[in-house]
Amino acid sequence: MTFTRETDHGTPAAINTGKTVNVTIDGQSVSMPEGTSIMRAASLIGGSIPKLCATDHVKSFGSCRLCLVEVEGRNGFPASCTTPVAEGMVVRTQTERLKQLRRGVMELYISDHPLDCLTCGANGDCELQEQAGAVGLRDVRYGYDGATNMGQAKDQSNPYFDFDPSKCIVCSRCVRACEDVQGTFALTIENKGFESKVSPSQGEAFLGSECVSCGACVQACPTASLIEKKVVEVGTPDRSVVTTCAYCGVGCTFRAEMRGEELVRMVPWKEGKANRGHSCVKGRFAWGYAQHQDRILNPMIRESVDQPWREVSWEEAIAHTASEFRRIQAKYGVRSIGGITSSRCTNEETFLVQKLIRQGFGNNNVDTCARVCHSPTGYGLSQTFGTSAGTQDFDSVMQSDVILVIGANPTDGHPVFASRMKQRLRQGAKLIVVDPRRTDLVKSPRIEAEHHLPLRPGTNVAVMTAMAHVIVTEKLYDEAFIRERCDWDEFQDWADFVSESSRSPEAVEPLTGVNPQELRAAARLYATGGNGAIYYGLGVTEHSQGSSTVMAIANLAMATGNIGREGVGVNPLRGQNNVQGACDMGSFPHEFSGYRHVSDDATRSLFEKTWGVELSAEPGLRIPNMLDAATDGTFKGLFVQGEDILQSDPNTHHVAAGLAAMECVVVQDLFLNETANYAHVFLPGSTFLEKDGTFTNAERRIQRVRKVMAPLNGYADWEIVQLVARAMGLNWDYTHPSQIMDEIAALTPTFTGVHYDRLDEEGSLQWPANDAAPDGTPTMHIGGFVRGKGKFVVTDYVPTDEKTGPRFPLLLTTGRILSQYNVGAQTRRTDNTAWHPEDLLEIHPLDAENRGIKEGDWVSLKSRAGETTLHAHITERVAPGVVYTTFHHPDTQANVITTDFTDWATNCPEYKVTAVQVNLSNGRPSDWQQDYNEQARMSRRIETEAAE
Amino acid sequence: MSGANETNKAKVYISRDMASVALGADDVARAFADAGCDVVRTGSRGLFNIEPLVEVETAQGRIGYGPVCADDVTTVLDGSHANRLGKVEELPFFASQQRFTFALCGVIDPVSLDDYAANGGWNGLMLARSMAPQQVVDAVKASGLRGRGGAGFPTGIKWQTVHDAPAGDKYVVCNADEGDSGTFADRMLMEGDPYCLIEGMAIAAYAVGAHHGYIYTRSEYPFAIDTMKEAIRRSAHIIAPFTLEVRDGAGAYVCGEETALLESIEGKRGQVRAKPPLPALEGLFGMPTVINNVLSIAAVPFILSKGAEAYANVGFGRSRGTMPVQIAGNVKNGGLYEIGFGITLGELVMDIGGGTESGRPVRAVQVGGPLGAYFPPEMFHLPFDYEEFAKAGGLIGHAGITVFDDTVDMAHMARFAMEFCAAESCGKCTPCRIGSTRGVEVMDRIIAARDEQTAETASLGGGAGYLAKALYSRSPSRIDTGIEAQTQLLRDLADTMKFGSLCALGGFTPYPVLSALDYFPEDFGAPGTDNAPHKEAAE
Amino acid sequence: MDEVIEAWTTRYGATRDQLLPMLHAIQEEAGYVDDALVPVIAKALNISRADVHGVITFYHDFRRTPPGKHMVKICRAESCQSRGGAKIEAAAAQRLGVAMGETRADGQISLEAVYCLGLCATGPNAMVDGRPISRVDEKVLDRIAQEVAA
Amino acid sequence: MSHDDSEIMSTGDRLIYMANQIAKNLAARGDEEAIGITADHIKAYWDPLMRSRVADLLAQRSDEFSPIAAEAVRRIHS
Repeated sequence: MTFTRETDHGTPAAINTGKTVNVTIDGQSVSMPEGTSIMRAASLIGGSIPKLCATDHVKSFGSCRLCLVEVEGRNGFPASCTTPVAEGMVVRTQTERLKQLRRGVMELYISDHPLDCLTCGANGDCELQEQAGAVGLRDVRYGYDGATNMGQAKDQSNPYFDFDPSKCIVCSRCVRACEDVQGTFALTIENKGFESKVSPSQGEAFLGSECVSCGACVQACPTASLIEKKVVEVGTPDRSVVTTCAYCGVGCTFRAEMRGEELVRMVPWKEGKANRGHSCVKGRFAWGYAQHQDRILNPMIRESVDQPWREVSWEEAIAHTASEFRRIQAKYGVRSIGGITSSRCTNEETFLVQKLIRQGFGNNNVDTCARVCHSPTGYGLSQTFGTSAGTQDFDSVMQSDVILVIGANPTDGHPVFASRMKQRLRQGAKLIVVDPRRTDLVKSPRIEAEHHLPLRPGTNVAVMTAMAHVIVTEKLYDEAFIRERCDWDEFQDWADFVSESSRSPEAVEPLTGVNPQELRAAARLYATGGNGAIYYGLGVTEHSQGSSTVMAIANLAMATGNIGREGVGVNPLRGQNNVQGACDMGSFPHEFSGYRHVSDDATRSLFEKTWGVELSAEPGLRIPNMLDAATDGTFKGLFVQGEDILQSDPNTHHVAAGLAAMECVVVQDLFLNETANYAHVFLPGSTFLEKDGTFTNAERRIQRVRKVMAPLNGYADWEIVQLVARAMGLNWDYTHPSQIMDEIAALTPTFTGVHYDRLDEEGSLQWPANDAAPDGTPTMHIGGFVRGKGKFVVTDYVPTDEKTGPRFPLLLTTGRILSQYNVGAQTRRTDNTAWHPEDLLEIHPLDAENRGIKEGDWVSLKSRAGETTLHAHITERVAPGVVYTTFHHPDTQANVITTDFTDWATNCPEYKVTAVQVNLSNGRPSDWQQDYNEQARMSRRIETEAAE
Repeated sequence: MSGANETNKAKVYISRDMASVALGADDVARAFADAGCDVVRTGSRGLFNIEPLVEVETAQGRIGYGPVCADDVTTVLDGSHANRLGKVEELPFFASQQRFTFALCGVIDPVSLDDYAANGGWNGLMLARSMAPQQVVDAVKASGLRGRGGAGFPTGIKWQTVHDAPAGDKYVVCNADEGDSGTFADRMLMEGDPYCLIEGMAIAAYAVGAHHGYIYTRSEYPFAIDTMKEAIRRSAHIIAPFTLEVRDGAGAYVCGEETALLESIEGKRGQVRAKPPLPALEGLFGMPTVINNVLSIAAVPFILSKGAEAYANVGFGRSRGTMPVQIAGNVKNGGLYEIGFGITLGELVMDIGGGTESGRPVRAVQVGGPLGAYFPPEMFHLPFDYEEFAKAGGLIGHAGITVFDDTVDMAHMARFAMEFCAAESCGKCTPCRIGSTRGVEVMDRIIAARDEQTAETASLGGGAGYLAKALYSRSPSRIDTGIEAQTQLLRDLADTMKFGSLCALGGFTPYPVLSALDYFPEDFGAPGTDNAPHKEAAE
Repeated sequence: MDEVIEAWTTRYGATRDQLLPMLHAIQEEAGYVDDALVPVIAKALNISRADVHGVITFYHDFRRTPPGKHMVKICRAESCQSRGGAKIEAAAAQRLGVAMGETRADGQISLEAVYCLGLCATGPNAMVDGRPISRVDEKVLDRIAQEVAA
Repeated sequence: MSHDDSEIMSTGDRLIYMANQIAKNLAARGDEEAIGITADHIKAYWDPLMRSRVADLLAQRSDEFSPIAAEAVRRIHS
């Protein structure tokens, strides 16, 4: 329940039919869109009809009967929530007769409701309390000795909210929220009549049910029946600030509701254009890490990594950092140091880090964690369409007829967008899933994929090219679109290439393991099923042919004309909250912000003029190259902001060896992460709650992050980068992130119209936002491609060098789970561990049986790169010969297994294909794990020295 | 008396209707079969005090004997049985009826296609299929047929709406949930003349362009379910390409409400849907759906084969055609009496029904099932007509009449009305979910006060101590459990339920409660109030 | 029981509207629907456990516990009340040694109220193991008691 | 570190492997075009040190380069 609620109009806006009707409400005549409920119409003109079961968050239900009105010419008292306005209708909403009926209904409600308002968690924030006052209930003549639903046990199983059936008025808003908004169907009403009761799954505790703890039901509940534990603990909030979530790339906007400086709860913001008032467990509840005692609040330095940390003042730490970097450059050359930007910090902070490196360090050795997730998207889409970002906005899925999801598990990785997609699927859109695993989207309550292509990991290009083969050979392509929007000759070459018999579904079946008929049917459906939209994730990019798959996807979209309007497009589901922003801001070593190559003289001179320094025209080092150079002794200094490459990057040995070879590693983060084990300077960072800035989500939507509390560590991250820059002699004097965004706008053609006042006014803007598109660009490539003509790129299947064999017979692929996030640094420090306390190895019953493995056994997981141990989970979600795990927990070190093979164009690591062997183990951590844990323990010691 | 001689096999007709079986018809049938007779099992004729009935085929036609028991075989076959009735259709109870819908019920073997065809069966369907669908709709409109389930909505208009909806998946649904006490016409028809209902469904489907139909039958009617399934199986080729299936109810009275019924077919909890949208536009699986009661659909074959005027000529005011009235409860001649609208309540109860079976005077009559009003004999002048009953503060409903003699306690019947609503409420809307339970409690207090028992109400937290004062406005002692206060509370609750409820279950429960209170105030301990009937118009 | 569900969906399809017919079939076979079957049913029809549980608990007919060996139903509706139904209901409970709506401790008999069997001119009525019995009086109750004792 | 080091590529090995991998993935576009695109790719994305290093490697270990990769590296430094 939110306190200063945004006005709740009671029913969602009607579907726009363009027609309006004239209606008179309480003497005021007004014209309303056709289909609008009387309740919403009255609310829109400032009236207020009592309501309890209606909220504009879900469809109207008509059960509480408080909102009855009188309509001239109709007998009886229709419910205003379920009665649409009609031409010439005359409505009265406040007659004596209605007041009498409403009091009658309220008297019944309160005859079965506890009367402990003064000590209730929702006191002052409860719609039942409010409506009882509004209708003027003064007496409950039914007494309190009759049948009652009071006195039932409270369910406190969920770590974030309580469920008290005694305070439930059975309005079913929670059931409808779980059904319409989230699409999990975990709730129902049990029994009937007076005994009706809200029931998770089979009348069990919330935690044990299918509930994914998205909080939509808590938000929908009008009473204290479903209420956040924190509200019960500290009382109702007194102010709210709209900000953007710092977890995944969906970019949900929330109202951070505060009591003074204390965050009470995060409630999804209805006006949020990415999440439309919905949330998931992470954004909604898992923000406790911000105040977790693991937060490092004081800067620390040390001469060498085997010494304990020494706490020092900010001045000393900053000065030490600057002098070390200068010393290293003097000794080993200008290119001997570099930096890594964070995909979790703001656009402004990322821009400053790459500015520090280019202006301060004087080289282009800057990279970002996008390297290890969607760098192939950047390369592939810029080659084919001319821009490195998704083509649609999230709303577009509601216009899709066919949805193809390849290499993505949205219900875990992008849950709020997955709910929108499931809404559309329930409306009848058809789904194709291309994934080695039977993800939830393949089949889960009320939705089922039309086609599931369970391909062998690493054969994406073969499957996509085979689909292209079907589309071309069966003439299902959109010739008019191709001739108008692409180069016909290039298409011909591509068409000839894909038509070759060796690329038919039948020919590639031995490689992919995908049934040819299913593949043909899927291709036909995508080509001819109406608006076709492709959504893909790391399952496409994290391969040795990641870039080729992205281009193959783009080819399919162009061939079938599925580009440049609502409901279609090629949509990368980018992992982190600001990975899109990090790429936009020029975090890659070869380009400035806005994807302009460093060798582009015009662009470079613009930056040189603005920054007053000569800039290098040569691309810098990527992360893997930095680590190589470090082990070769030519790369000695690294500045890492908000990244944990030791845990998130592949081939942990290689990363550790590189870091160990450096002379000054500076880590700026919230906690002592794994990379900090090899750091010499630790600069404590700030959370998204403690600073202003912007994030850019997966649909290119730039949204404001607003400071709700003072940073525990004293500085916002951008201030820290400015301190380092000043210490290195740069004349930065930003006083507010809006100035940084103004500089970005001045330097970046796609951002010229992006300024904080516009963002506050519009709520958010999707770049490009400039003179050509003042209000931003929801859908790209309308009428023409950014590069002019869409480019068909021939993509040949080249099998990965990572081969299974007798030593390593199984294929490991990795991924993500709903309750944990990326390396788990944040979510492991919240109550989300209730759902996923440890990484598990999913293994097919057949493979488990052959190895004598039972559910929950300790197993060893070994590849040619390394070994680790974790518990096994036997499931048919994975195919025989394929095993799966997540990389959220450092103690399993999943990335010690992943190898050093990467995407041919961008060095994006091949996380998704690793040849492994799995054996029963006694649970003793592998040698590597033991050495690692020992080193980590030693390196985390902190000598607390009285700060001078 | 020319009884059948012993040598050639005697042909006898014995009912297999659930009511007949409950009275022992199976044992009688077995006895006649053991005696070598050719036993034909039919539906029930519909007069239950002559069952088990045996009709013997003779040169002069079928001679009926009833009630008969298993060891009366010989006296029946030789014609000497004391309960010889002669031709059953000539008995006054049957002769005065106008059996348009129930013409073949009790006459033919229910699942014999030959019997049905021989008696004009399928003519309505053949005729309909020879006309344009719109013409079929027009015929139903011209007949003046109105919903026999209780709402009385003109059937033709409902069909027109579905007919006009864009082509695509459309459905015809038959509401055979018949949960009202005192009603059994749907059951009798499904068990006695299933092809009539099937033919009606096929005509409806043709008229509106539906491909598939459902018959939703309550689980308390196992005989009707089995007979309908067998009849559908046998007649599938006749009604093709239209296909039909039976869906069993599961013990929820509220699924007699059309939208709860649709939710139930869709595999969901039988919760009532808000309207709009109307089922005719967005019904089963969200598609345009015709949903009508058994009797409404079963009247259609007659309308097509005999002509709309023949149907419309009978009736009273805006209620055209016949209504199969069900006379039940404490009544001598209980059974099914199909007659044109307009006959008075008194004629039905006293002349045709013959007054009470107990011999005691009739004190009250409930018309329209558990949600219908109670009428005293003073109201026996009421003609059987939708509008007339509505004006009198009652309703015809599914035309079930339940007769009570003077031993009835109307306060207990009012309490039962609330108890029934509480037991069957779907729980969705507040007035019904909470109101029905509170209604029982209020009636308990009134009955207790009436019987001078001191109604001790549990006080909250005991006695007049600190807590009772602290609760002040809500302390139990403030609640007046006297008869005037509780009766006023009952009226207020009835008002909230009647005008606040989402559907007729909560909405009509006040009819029996207030009619009992108004016509029989003495049972409610009211100090000599006049018993003017409650005048407010029904919704 | 999983085979019954499997056979059902292969024969009638796995759409959600098959839930009630399937529950009737399961109850026909086992006498009740065990909670452990709910996940199997949900998976077969691709709906959630809550969907199935909500339906089972809504409809009076579906039982979650085994029924008595014999099922005796007594009609409680108005027509039967007008013909002495209330007295017969009390007598039956006393004669069969089980409270209305309960199953006797030894599992022999379940006694339930039913609101109308459609035999409204010949009450009081009862249904014993699916067989309708009209004009129930003390003598008939004795006969029923003997029958359900076996 | 307690595992055999032979499994990881040295920097030199990795540069050769990367060059060959780029060439292999562009081969389908025809030799001439593949050589051109591979060269442009290395110029656009490899820092100067890596570019000079790969040229030296071509000189010492030319047999480990695929024909397209070898020609592309030669073209960068011509």
